[in-house]
Amino acid sequence: MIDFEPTANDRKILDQVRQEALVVRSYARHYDENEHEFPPDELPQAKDFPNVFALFAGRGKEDTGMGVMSMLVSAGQTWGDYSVRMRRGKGGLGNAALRAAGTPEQQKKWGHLTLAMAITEPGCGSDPSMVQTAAVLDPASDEWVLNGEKIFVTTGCRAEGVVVWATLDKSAGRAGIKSFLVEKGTPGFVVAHKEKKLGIRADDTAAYVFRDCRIPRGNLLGGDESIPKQGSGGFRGVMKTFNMTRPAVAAIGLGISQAALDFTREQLEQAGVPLEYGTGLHGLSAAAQKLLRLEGLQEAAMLTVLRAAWLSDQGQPNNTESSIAKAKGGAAVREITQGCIEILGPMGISREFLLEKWFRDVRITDIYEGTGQVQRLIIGRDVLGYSSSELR
Amino acid sequence: MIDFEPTANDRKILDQVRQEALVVRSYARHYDENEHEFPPDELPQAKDFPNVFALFAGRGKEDTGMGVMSMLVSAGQTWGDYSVRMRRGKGGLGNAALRAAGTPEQQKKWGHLTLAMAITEPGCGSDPSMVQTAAVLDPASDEWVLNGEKIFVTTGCRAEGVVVWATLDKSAGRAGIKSFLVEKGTPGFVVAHKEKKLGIRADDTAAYVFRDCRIPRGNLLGGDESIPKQGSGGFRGVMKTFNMTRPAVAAIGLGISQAALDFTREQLEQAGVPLEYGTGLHGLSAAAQKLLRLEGLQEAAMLTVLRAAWLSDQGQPNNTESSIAKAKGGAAVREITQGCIEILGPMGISREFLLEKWFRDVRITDIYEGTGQVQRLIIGRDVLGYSSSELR
Amino acid sequence: MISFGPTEEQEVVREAMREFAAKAMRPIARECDEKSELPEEFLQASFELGLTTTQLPEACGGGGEPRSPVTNAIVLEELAHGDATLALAAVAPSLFAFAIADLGTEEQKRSLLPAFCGTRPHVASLALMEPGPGFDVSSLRTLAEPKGDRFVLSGSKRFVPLGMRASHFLVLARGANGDASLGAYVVPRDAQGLRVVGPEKTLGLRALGCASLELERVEVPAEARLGGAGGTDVRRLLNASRVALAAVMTGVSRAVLEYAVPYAKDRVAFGEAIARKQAIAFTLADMRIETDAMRWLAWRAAADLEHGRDATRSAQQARGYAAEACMKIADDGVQVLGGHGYIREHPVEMWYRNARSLGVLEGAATL
Amino acid sequence: MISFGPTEEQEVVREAMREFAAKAMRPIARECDEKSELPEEFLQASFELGLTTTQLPEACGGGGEPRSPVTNAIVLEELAHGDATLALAAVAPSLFAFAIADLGTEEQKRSLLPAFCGTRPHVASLALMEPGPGFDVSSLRTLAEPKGDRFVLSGSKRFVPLGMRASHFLVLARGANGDASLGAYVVPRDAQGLRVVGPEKTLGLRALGCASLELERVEVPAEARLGGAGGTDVRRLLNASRVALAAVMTGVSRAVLEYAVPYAKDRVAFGEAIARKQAIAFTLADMRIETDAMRWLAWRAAADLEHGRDATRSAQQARGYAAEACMKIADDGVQVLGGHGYIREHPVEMWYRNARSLGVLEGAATL
Repeated sequence: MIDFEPTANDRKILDQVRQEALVVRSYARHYDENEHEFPPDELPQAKDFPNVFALFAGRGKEDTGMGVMSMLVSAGQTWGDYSVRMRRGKGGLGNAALRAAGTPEQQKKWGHLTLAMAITEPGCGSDPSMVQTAAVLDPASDEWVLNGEKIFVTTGCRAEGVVVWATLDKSAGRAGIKSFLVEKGTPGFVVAHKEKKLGIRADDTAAYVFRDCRIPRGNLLGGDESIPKQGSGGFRGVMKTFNMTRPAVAAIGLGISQAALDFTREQLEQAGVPLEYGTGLHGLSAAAQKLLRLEGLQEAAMLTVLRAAWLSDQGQPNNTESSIAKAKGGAAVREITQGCIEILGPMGISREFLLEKWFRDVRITDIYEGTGQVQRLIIGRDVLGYSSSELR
Repeated sequence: MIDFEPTANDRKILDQVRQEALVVRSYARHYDENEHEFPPDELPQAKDFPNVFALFAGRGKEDTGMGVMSMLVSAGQTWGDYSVRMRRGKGGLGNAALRAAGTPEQQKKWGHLTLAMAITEPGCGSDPSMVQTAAVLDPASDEWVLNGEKIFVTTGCRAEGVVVWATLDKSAGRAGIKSFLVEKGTPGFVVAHKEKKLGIRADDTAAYVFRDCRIPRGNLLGGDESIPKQGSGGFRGVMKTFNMTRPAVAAIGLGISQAALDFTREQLEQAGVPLEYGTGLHGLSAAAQKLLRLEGLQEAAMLTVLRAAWLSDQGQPNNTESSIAKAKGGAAVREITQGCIEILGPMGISREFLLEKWFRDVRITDIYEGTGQVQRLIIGRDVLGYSSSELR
Repeated sequence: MISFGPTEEQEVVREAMREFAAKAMRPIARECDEKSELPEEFLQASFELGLTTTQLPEACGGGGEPRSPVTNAIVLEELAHGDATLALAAVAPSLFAFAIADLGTEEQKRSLLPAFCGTRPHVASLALMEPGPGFDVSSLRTLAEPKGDRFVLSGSKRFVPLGMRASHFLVLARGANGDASLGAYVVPRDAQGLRVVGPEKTLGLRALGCASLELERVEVPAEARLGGAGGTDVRRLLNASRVALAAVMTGVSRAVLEYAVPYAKDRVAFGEAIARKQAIAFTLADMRIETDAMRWLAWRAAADLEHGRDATRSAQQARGYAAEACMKIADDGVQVLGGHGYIREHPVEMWYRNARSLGVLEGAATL
Repeated sequence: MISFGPTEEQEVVREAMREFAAKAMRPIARECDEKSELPEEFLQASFELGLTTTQLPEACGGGGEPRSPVTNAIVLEELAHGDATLALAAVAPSLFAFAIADLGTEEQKRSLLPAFCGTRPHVASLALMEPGPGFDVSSLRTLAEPKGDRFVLSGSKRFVPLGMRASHFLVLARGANGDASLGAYVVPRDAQGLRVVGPEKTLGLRALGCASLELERVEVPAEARLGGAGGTDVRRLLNASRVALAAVMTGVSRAVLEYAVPYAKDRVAFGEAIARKQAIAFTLADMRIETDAMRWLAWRAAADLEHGRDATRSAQQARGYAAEACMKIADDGVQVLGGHGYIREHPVEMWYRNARSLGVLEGAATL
């Protein structure tokens, strides 16, 4: 049955997440202003808080699905801060890739490590099929030899290993792309530097260099070394990962824009500006009308995220819906945070408050995991029934 | 010196135009509701009004240039109505083409006729280089034989003749396109019907059919029958026309959107809504802020129009600026008329008032003479230094 | 529990409505618009869908099915996909009937509802809007003064859907002398002092047969007030109407998208289908994105109504968002079709007028 | 007469400023931002451009050239094309000095202007903004109570440009007890009861060295009021400042466009330069369209100032339009660069912060 109210069990979890977020916030500015530092894996207050994931025990069929819940939890956490967590969950994007594309043995062997995912290269932006990093098999030693550069590797500094996209045969295009697992410390694997960014400064985003980096033959995820003649078999395998991450990335951004909206509403209410729903718009001030409009935009974007997650909870395909969530979320959070600063005026740009930080942090949403443009290509192809060669 | 104030001489003309516009308005609704009728070439009140063009005598170098003035006059006229005029000026788009591309003899021979211009075809939209209408020379009779269809021919019903774009050689693309003059009544030249439209219903927009329509060899404008090997010589000739018409089309639309703004402001003022400039925005109602914003948008768009016209007054190239004016104007008038209806609410959609008509009439602005998309191609090529093959 | 899953029954209804819209609405929509006329046969056919009757109490001759605002939202999207004007005509009576059923006194139900449960369509309508700039619910000028055991209604109403055929009007009015509370009053068409004028000429929704009402000291008994002399919270009524409008605008938006897609794939310019140009393809992608978003917002507000939660916020968000998005989609639809978007041979021209009209019904949905 | 033609002199000035911006501003902008520091050498160098001095009266040691707001708008676009923060730093003193020169009493000119005409940069600044949500000029809370032949100023000011170095502040305040009229008051830095706090930490414009002022019953003589005890119309002052901001935002927008173009032509994705994709190319085309529109609006308002016409409407339109367009252009600039728009190796991320900051200086320019 169609409904959008969390159950009591859902709320228990979300309330807990909110409690942690309120604590986390008190650390947000420090790690923004001191970007060379990394937030701790666990905050001192952690002892006073049960682990959120414990609360997931004892949920029933009448409770909201795990996919949808994970979106609400992600948004709830970034409502506190993008980077700081009460407890840093193990695992990064690479772990998702390992689960999606790795063999059971590989999952067993590396599942316990925090794995980053290295896709983007200086030359290829958000077009994964342009990967230049090459993997060449050395039959003598039965090793892969990797050479290439990767940028914008999330949690790249602290990860214990990385899933790297590399090509076995550039001429084969997407079909030649495979993902390989490289552990930190492997000779020839250099973590170049932590990027200096507009926002999410406490986050680690690394650049990697692979120079004749040798890894065992068994480190090719999935183990399939063949290059499918047509289509992009291996590529599809690694692309799977994105179906889960696109809505998550949107949810992460929407947690931040929600924080901006709540702060703005609170400030206007304290200033005695009427912000009622239900009365006609002509009774409202320009600032109030703008805030209500942005609150609606926030809801709209969040619903597209929940829809994509709900489909995956149902085991239904959600490739287009994942791109809808990512495209809508990426655009909405820009408009919302820009608009909140507009509404509050000069105080909105002061670093006395977190609003200006949220404005910076959230801007990554429409860029990583595929820009809004890339998402629109995917949606457009679906709407038009076009192949990727027909709409580029 | 940079300034934007009309001189006393300028004002004399613009005031006169405004006086006529006020009269013209009283006819606007009638010809909208009775689209089969054509407004008269001269209104009964015309006798009380001197001919505007008489006022152009005795202007000096210190007065605003003719190009800029003609934009202000066009906007001033459509502030009254898109189609109805105190006196219908002779001449249509085709006359501009004749002046731009015709030989002196041709100008002498046909200059006195009202000439429409037939470019668009059912299959080619706003891409003139796709013209399918063919012109074949019959050496026996020394005549051109035309075959093809044209749509959206402005003033197509009442024109006494038409300048038709046709190709001598489809394989030659743009280079093969020439313009021909065909007089009404020529056998094989059929005026199919007057289109039924969203707006500008009093306007005549015809569809033409040419079936083995024979015209004298001398009716090729400019007389040059050769097909330039490369580039698009003949095509450029006919394209010239557009540099003058794009800003004019934008001005025509902006006259209508100005009418919508003035009506909306007047209504809000009568209702006692404060609409002051200079006070901060937080003092304003949502409706007031929206109106002020749209008034700014109107000024911005009109300035891009005047800029394009001013350049042509200076004899400077204005191809990009003409597209800027057309693109900006076309988008602005949509937003402004849609917004005015929003501000006034339900009364905005009542046919008791002209606002809903302005909303319909003005929508043509971003479509004819090249859609906003086509204009952005032109601007984009200029900004990027790309050829038409590099950016398509 | 958060779920986007319609019930099987809702799926069935959706299919049926989709078929009705395609067969009985889309084909006649243009002619209805050009003639500003609503064919009797259509009213009869849409009546036979049972949109109103099935959800009215058995005691009054109805089907006694539970009211489901979510199902109604699904229905309205499909009907509006056929044609927004005809969709509003089909449900206008239910706005009145459901208001009586949900908020009316037993006496009001007994006296007014059976008429909707006959074999022929019965029309009664909601009279909310008023003349003048910037109308919205916060600025109602129609007054209801108590006078002994009666109310005296004075004011003007506009854009009353199907008003030319309605037997009764549910007139929204403010209390007089200082009492700003909103009330709804049942006024029979033949009431003393009521003038029904029209049909009103409008930009879009031309076949809706909207009427203006002029109320000159129209006296009605205290029992004519919805919920009885004491009144009731009419916001529920307004919220239901807002959700309905949001669902209608979702249907219009989907119609534009589904019409523009094949057009853009057929239409060749500069050597290839215009759909292969990013400027066009991305516009179509955005139509899909926004149509999804509109639908979920409408469903969420409908779910609030269905579970008796306050829908004031969610209903306003649904309508406000839909109005802005639907206007943009219709506008972009015209642009994608270019010249063909401007002529009446294609429905997009009509949808452009309807979208702008829908967005200001009941007052600006967004500013 | 309507003309877009700069004078030859204006063309010469534009060229000089363009060169200064490219040589002395763009190269140091990033470091100034990272360190939140304004180098002395830059203040000296920009002072030597004579932006302030040349247009001050000869009697006070100035160049005596006629004030030309249009020329100043042209200058500011070019300087901001180099860097917005440094451009504002370069002209902040002139906002103060020109206010005195245009609206001040003879005595005020004699006592305050010579300092600007020396050989070293002299800094004095305008104190307009205040803490709290939704600040704008309609809501000034700083009060000026008359007390005998003096005024007593109380309140807080924020974001006073170059405030940490200023010798004097021109403080805007409302009259006390019911007199809502705005006045501007010259307050020396060492005034009793004035606390200068800072530099303020901000999103963008980090090197501007903005200060907060806390005024606790600061007493100034009646003659300290701009225009004398009777005051003057400070709107001219605000209008001039709005035009300046519009010109600065035009420069920032042009900088984004001119940076994004070569990037998009070099950057290859999906087999070709991203600039060849309509989505990117049309975005760049829109940047060009809007940058033009912003400039003409700024010029038009400047022309109103120059000819002594009321610029209240044109100045607000120029600033409001520029704020919205500049924000969008900077936002699109980040998007065109993608990941590179988010890292500090490219100036676009700084321009994004500066654009958002510029748009709310003096209060929201658009809502």
